[in-house]
Amino acid sequence: MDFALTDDQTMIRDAAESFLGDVSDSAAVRRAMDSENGFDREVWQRIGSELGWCGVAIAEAHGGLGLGPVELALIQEQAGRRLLCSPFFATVCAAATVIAEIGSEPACAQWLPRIAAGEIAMGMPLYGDVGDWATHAQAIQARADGDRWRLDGVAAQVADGATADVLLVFAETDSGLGLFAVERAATGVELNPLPTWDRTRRFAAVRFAAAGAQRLDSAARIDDGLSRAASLLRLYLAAEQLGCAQQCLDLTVDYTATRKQFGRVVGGFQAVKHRCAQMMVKIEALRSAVHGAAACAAGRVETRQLAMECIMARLLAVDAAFYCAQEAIQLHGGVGFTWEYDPQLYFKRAQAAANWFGNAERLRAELADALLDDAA
Amino acid sequence: MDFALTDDQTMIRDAAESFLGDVSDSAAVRRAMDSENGFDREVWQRIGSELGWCGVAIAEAHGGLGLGPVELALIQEQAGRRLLCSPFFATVCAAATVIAEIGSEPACAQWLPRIAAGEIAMGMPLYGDVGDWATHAQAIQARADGDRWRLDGVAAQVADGATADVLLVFAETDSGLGLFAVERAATGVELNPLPTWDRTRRFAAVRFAAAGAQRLDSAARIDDGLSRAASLLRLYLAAEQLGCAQQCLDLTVDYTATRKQFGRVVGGFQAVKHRCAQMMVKIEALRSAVHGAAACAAGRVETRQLAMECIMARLLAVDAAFYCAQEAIQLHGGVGFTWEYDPQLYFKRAQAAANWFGNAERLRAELADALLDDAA
Amino acid sequence: MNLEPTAADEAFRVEVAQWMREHLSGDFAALKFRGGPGDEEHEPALRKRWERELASGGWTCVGWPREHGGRGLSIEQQVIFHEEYARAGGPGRMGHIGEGLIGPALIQFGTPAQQQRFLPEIVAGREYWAQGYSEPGAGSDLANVQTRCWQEADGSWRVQGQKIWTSLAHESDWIFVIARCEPGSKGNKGLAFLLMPLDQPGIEIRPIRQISGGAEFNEVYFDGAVAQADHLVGQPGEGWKVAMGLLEVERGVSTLGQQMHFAHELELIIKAAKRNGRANDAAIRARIAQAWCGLRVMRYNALRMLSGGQIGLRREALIYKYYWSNWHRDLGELAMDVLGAEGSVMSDDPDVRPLQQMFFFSRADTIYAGTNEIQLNLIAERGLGMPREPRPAG
Amino acid sequence: MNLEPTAADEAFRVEVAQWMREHLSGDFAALKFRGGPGDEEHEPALRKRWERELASGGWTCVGWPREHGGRGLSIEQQVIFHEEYARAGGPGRMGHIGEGLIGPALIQFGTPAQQQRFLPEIVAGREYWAQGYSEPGAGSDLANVQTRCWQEADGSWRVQGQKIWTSLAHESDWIFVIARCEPGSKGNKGLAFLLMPLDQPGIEIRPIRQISGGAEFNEVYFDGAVAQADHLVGQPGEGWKVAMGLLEVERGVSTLGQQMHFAHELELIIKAAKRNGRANDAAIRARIAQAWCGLRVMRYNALRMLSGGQIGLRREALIYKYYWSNWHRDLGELAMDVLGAEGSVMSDDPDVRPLQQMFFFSRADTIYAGTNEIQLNLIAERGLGMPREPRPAG
Repeated sequence: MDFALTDDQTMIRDAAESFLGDVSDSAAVRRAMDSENGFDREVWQRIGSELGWCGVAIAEAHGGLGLGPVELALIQEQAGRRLLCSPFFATVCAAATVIAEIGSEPACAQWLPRIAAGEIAMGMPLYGDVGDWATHAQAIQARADGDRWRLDGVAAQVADGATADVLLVFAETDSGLGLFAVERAATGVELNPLPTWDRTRRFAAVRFAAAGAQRLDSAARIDDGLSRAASLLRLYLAAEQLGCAQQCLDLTVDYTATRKQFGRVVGGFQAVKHRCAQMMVKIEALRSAVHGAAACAAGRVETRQLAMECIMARLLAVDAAFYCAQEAIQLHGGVGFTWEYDPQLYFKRAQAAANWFGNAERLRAELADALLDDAA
Repeated sequence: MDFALTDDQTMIRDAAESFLGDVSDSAAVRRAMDSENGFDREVWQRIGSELGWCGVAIAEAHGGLGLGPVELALIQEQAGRRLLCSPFFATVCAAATVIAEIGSEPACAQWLPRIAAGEIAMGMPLYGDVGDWATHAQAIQARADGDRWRLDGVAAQVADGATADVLLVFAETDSGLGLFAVERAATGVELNPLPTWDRTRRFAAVRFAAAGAQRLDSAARIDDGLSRAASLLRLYLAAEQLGCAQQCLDLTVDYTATRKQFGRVVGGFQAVKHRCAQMMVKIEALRSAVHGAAACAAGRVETRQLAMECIMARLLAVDAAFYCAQEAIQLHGGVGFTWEYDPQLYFKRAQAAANWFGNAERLRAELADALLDDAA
Repeated sequence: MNLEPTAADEAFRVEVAQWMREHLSGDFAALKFRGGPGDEEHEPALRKRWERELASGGWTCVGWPREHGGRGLSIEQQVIFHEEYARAGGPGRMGHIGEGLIGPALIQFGTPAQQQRFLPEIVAGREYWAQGYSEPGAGSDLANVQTRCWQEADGSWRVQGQKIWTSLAHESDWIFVIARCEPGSKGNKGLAFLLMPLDQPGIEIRPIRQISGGAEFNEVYFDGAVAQADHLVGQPGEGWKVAMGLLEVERGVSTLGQQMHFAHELELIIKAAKRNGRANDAAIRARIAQAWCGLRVMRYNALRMLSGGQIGLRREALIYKYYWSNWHRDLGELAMDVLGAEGSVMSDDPDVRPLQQMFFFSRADTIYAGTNEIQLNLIAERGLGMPREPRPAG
Repeated sequence: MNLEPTAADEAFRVEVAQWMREHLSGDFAALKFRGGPGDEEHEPALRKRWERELASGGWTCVGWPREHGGRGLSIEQQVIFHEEYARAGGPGRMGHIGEGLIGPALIQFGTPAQQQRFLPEIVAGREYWAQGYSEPGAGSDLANVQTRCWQEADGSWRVQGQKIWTSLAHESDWIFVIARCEPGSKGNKGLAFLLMPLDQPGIEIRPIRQISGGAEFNEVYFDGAVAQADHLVGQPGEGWKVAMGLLEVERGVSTLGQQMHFAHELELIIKAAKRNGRANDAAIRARIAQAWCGLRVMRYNALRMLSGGQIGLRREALIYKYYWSNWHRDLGELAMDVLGAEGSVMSDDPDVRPLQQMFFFSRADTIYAGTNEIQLNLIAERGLGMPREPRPAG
C-alpha cells in the first residue's frame, strides 16, 4: 500500500503544470474563447506530438504509453486549472476511454493508435449516467447497410461536434445499443454549433440523415464496459474540476492579499480567511478523493466498486468546483462578476460541467442504490 | 392592511415575558426537569387562574377570551424562550385547538370552558402531518358501547400522557377516524412514562384495553377541521421555536461579550459575529413568518392557503431552532456541551420538536404538492 | 395586526391593474417582464417612452408628496401599485434612480430652486439619473472617497476622479456625485454632494462588461468636469449626510414590487420543471417549496418594515438585504438545476432566457450595495451590539 | 501510487482478525463496539482487564519501537491493526492516552529513568494516564496557562491551579500537567511539563456532566500537589515543546481505526433506515450516499497523510480535524433524522443507543482539540499563508 506518486508521475504532473502555465494562461484562454474553433491548433498539435499526452492512458499494444488513470488524472488536473481549450478532453479522456472499454479489437486497433499519435480529434456527447446514454441513444436509429451502418436522428449536445474529425455516438440498433463513429464531414451530417455560456468547451447539435457510420462496439464488452467507461469519464472530469477549484482558491488568495478595504488587507478579515479555508477543505478532500479513485482505477478493482469510487470523486468535484467558483466571485467583490477577471470563467465551467456524466442528484441516487441494496 | 400589534397584543406579550422570566428561569426549568411530574403545579395554576392564558384563543361562547392565534402565538413565543415546563402546550395549544376545530357542539360546550378556566390538563400525541394522524389512529380501535365507546390499542408517545387529567386520541371506528377523550385514571388505561432526552416536555406510551371513552368529533367538521387544526398546531409550535431560537442567540451574544480568548473578547472575532448575525437572520425571518401566518390564521383565509402559510412558518422554525441551538453550543466553546449551561436544553428541545407535527422533509413535500399541482 | 385590505384599497388595486392592462399593450407589450436586473440594457428608448406613458397616467413618483408633483399615495397604496405593476409584467423602471433616490433626497435636502429645476423632469420621465458613489479602490468602504472637487472663482465646482458600478450611465442625463471637497479629510468628513450633467467634455463613460456578457454598469471618469454653483446639495462637507439619506430610501416600498418579480421567476421555474419532468424529482420539489417559503418571508418581512418596526425594533430592515440577495442567488441555482444541460446553451426562449440571466446576474446581488460580509458585520454590530471591526489607522 | 496490499500484510491482517475473534469473547464480548467517545464511562474495570488481555497478546503500543517494549510495526501494519481492531468491535482503549500521547512523548523527550519507570507499565496495561492541558479561562488558547508550579528545596515540584476537560481522570493513575514555572512569563514561554500521581491530597477531581448526561470529562484542581523532582519532562521553561510534540502525535495512524468506528455507525444508520422505512426516502438516501463519500475521503486523506505528504504538501493533515469532526456531527444529525420520533426516547437497543450517544457527543467534536473556528484560522494561516489574526496585547 503506497499512496505516494512515483517519480515518473511527478514528472508528468510538473511538465503539465509548466507547459499549460505557458500556453494556456488567461490571455490564451480568452483568445481561444473568441476564436471560431474555440482552441489553438498549435497547442493541440504540441500536446499530441511533443508531449505525448494523447497516448498516456492507451495501452502500448495500441500505440500508447501504457500508463493509466493516475497519470491522465494528473494531466487533467492541470488542464482544469488552466481551463485548457482543446480537443484533448473529448478525444483523449472521453472517446479513447469509451473505445478502449467497449470497442471490438479491430476497432481499438484502428482508432486508438491514431488517437495516441495525436492524429485525430473526436467529438462525443457528455451525457449523464449510463442510463442516460441508453435513453439518448434512442434519439438516433442505426441500420445496417452492408459492412457499414447508416444513422438517422439527433445528438443534442456533442462536445467538439463542430470541429472534431470524427464523431462518436451511441445509437439504437435492432439488437440494442451500439457505438458508432461518423466522419464529421460525411454526407448526411448536419452541424449546429451551440452558443453555450461556457465558451471554453464547445458543443454542437448534430443531426444525422442516413449518415454513413462504422460500428465500434463489441457486444460482449458492452455491459461491463459501459460502467467502467462511465467511471473513468467521471474520474477524469473530477480531476479537471479539482484543478478548476484550486485555481479559484489561488486567484482569491492572491487577490485578497493585495486588495484593501477599511484600511486593511481584505485577506486579513477573519470571514474571508475562513471562507478561503473552507475552499481549501473542499479542495483537499476532493484531491484525496480523486487520487483514491484514480488508484482504484489503476488497480484490480471490480466494476461495481470502481463505479462507487468514481461517483464519490465526481460528487465532491461538482460541489467543490461550484463552491470555489462562487466564493471566488464573492470574495473578489465588485470585480468578481466582471468579464475582465477570471472567476466568471471558472463559474461558467462549473455550471456547465455539473451536467456532464450525471448531476449530483443522480449520482447520489446511484450511489444510494449500491449502498442500500448491499448492506445487511 | 396593518401588520403592527394592537396595544392589547403588546400587553399580553409583555406580561408573558415578565411572568415567565420570573417563574421559568433556568433554575426553575431544571427543578421541573428533575421533578417526577415534570412541571410546577403552582405555575400551571397561576397560568390558568391569574393570567387567563388558557382561554386566550377559546371563543367567548365557550368561556374563553375570544382572542385568537396572534395572541396565543405571542404567549407561545415567550413560553419557548423560557422552555416553560407545563401542561400548557398539550392542553391549550394542542387539545383545545383540536376540539375547537373538529369537536361537536356538545363536546366543545363540555370541554372548552373547563380548559379555558384552567380546570383540567389534557394529554395528546404530537403526530406528524394529517396523514400520520390517520395512520396512528389505526393503532387504536374504537367500538361503540351504548352512549360511550371502548378503546383498544396503543399510542406510542402522548405528550403529558402520565400527568394529564384527560387524554385525547384519534382512533379507528367502523366508519373512519374519530376523536376520543379518555380519563387518564380510567380502568383499562396503562401508562408508561418515557425517558426522553428532552426533559422539558414529557411523553408517555399509553395502552388502552377496553378503556371507556367519549367521542368528541363532529363527522361534518372532520375533513376541513383536521387540516385547520394541524395548521394551528404548527403555528403554535413555530412560535414556541421562535422563542427558543431567540434565547439561544441572546445567551450566545451575552456569553461571547465577556468570554476572552487570545486576549480579545470572543464576540469581537468576525467569525463569531457573522455566525450570530446569521442566527439573527434566521430568527427575524422566522419572526416574519410566524407573524404572517398568525395574521392569516386570525383572518379570513381558506383552509388550503392557511395550511401552506403554517407549513412555511413551521419549516423555518425547524431550521432556525436547530441551527441556533447548534451554534449556541458551538460558540459557547467547551462549556457549550456541558449540562451546566443552557444551550443543551434548547438543543434537545429542537431535536425532539423536529418530529412534532411533521418533519421538515414531509412538510416540504406537502408544500410542493400544493405548489406544483396548482401552478399553471 | 390585520392583513385584510380595506374596500378602498381593493378598488385601487383594480384601478392599477386595469390601467396596466390597457396601457402595457401595443408597442409596450414587448416590454413585459423585461428590463429588470441583468436585463437593464433592453430597449432603453422604448422604456423611456413607457416612463412618459406612466407619467401621463400619473403613475410616476406615486409616493412623493403632491406639492412636489407626486401622487401622495399612502404606504398601503404604494405597495398595491408596485405589486400590480410587477404582476402585470411592468418593465424595469428606467426612472428608478431619479424617482427612488435623487428625487427624495432633493425633497429632503434640496433648495427650492433645485426642487423646481429637477423634480418636474423626473416626474415627467424627461430626465434620467445615474449615481456616482462607489470608487474602484473603495468597494464596500463607501466612505473611502478619493474623487476630489474644488470650487472655482465663479462658484462652480470642478470634479476630478473616478466612479464605478454606475448603472445605465450611458442612458442617463444627470449624475449625482459624492466627492472630497476638503483636502486631507478622511472617511465621511469633508465630502460634497454634487449634481452634474453627464454630457460634458470632462466626463467619460466606459462600460464594464460583466459575467453575463452585458454591460449595464459603467466606470465614469471625471477630468475637471463641472457642476454649477447652485447644484451643490446640502453644505460643502456634509455630503455624507445627503448620501446616507438616499441609502435609507432605497429600502422602501418598492421591495414589494421586487418580490412580485421574484414570484414571476419562481413561476417560470415551476413551468420549466413541469415541462422537462424535473417536477417529479423529490429534491427539486423540496427546493421549490423552500423557495416559496422565502417569498412569503420576504413579503411578511416587508410588511413588518412598513408597519413601523413595532414587532422587532427594525431588526427586519437590518436583515432584509442579506436575506433577499442570498435567496435570489439560491433561486438562480435552482433555475439552472431545473434546466439541466439545456441551461448551458444561451436561449432565446422567453421562458428560459430570463432564468439564465437571473442565474448569472444574481451573483452580483450578494456583492453590490453592501456585500454579504458587510451586511453581516452591520447586523452583528447594529442589531446585536457586538464589538465593531477594528479599523487600523491607514 | 499503489493501493494493493502485500502478501505479508494480508497475512498480518488475518492474524489480527483471528486474535480478536478469539479473545474478544467470553466476558469481553460485552465490550464489543463500546467505550468510544461519548461512552467512555462504560465498564472501566472490565476494559482495563481487556487492556491486559491485549498486552498479553503483544497488541498494546504496537507502533512503539521494540527497545521501548513496543511491537515495532510498520505504518502499514499499524493501519491494519487499527482497522481490524475496530472492525472486530474492539472497545474504546482505556490506555490510549498512555499509549498514544505520553508514551511517545517520553520516548522522545524523557530521561532513561523516566522511560524505565513509566513505559513498561503503559505497555502492560497496569497504569493509566490523564492529560492536563486545558484550563477554564483558556479554551482554544492552549498557551494561556494560569496553573503555576514551583520547585521546593528538596527539588520536588508543587502545582497550584486548575485543569479542565480531563477525560477519565477518575479512572486514571497519573496525569501529565503543563504549568507555568516562570512567574510573569506569557504564552508558550516559561512552562514546565510534569508527571503527577492523581491519588494524592493536593488533587481533587470533579466530574463535568455533559449534554448526553455522562461525565467522562473532569475538572482537576491542584492545591500544592506534588511532582517528584525527577518527574519533570524536558527542561523547566520548555514544557510547550513537549506538549506540542504530543499534539502532533495525536494525528497518527489511529485515525484509520477511528474511521472503522465511523463506518460501523453508518452501518447502524443504514440498518435503522431499512427497519423503519426511511431507506425509501430520496432525501435520506442522498444523505447516506453523501456520508459514505465522506468515509472514503477520510480514508484516502489518511493514506495521503501516511504517504509522507508528497501529494499536496501536508495540506491533507491540516484539514483533517475540521473535516472529520464536521462529517461526524452531520452523521449524528442523519442518525437522528433516520430514527425520527423514536430517537427522542433514550433507548437500550444496542442498534439505537450508540447512534443517540453519537448524536449528542459529536457536538463536542467540533469544539475540543481546536474548535472549528481555530481550525479554520490555522488552515488559512498555515495552509494558505493568509494574515494572522491580530492579537492585541492583553
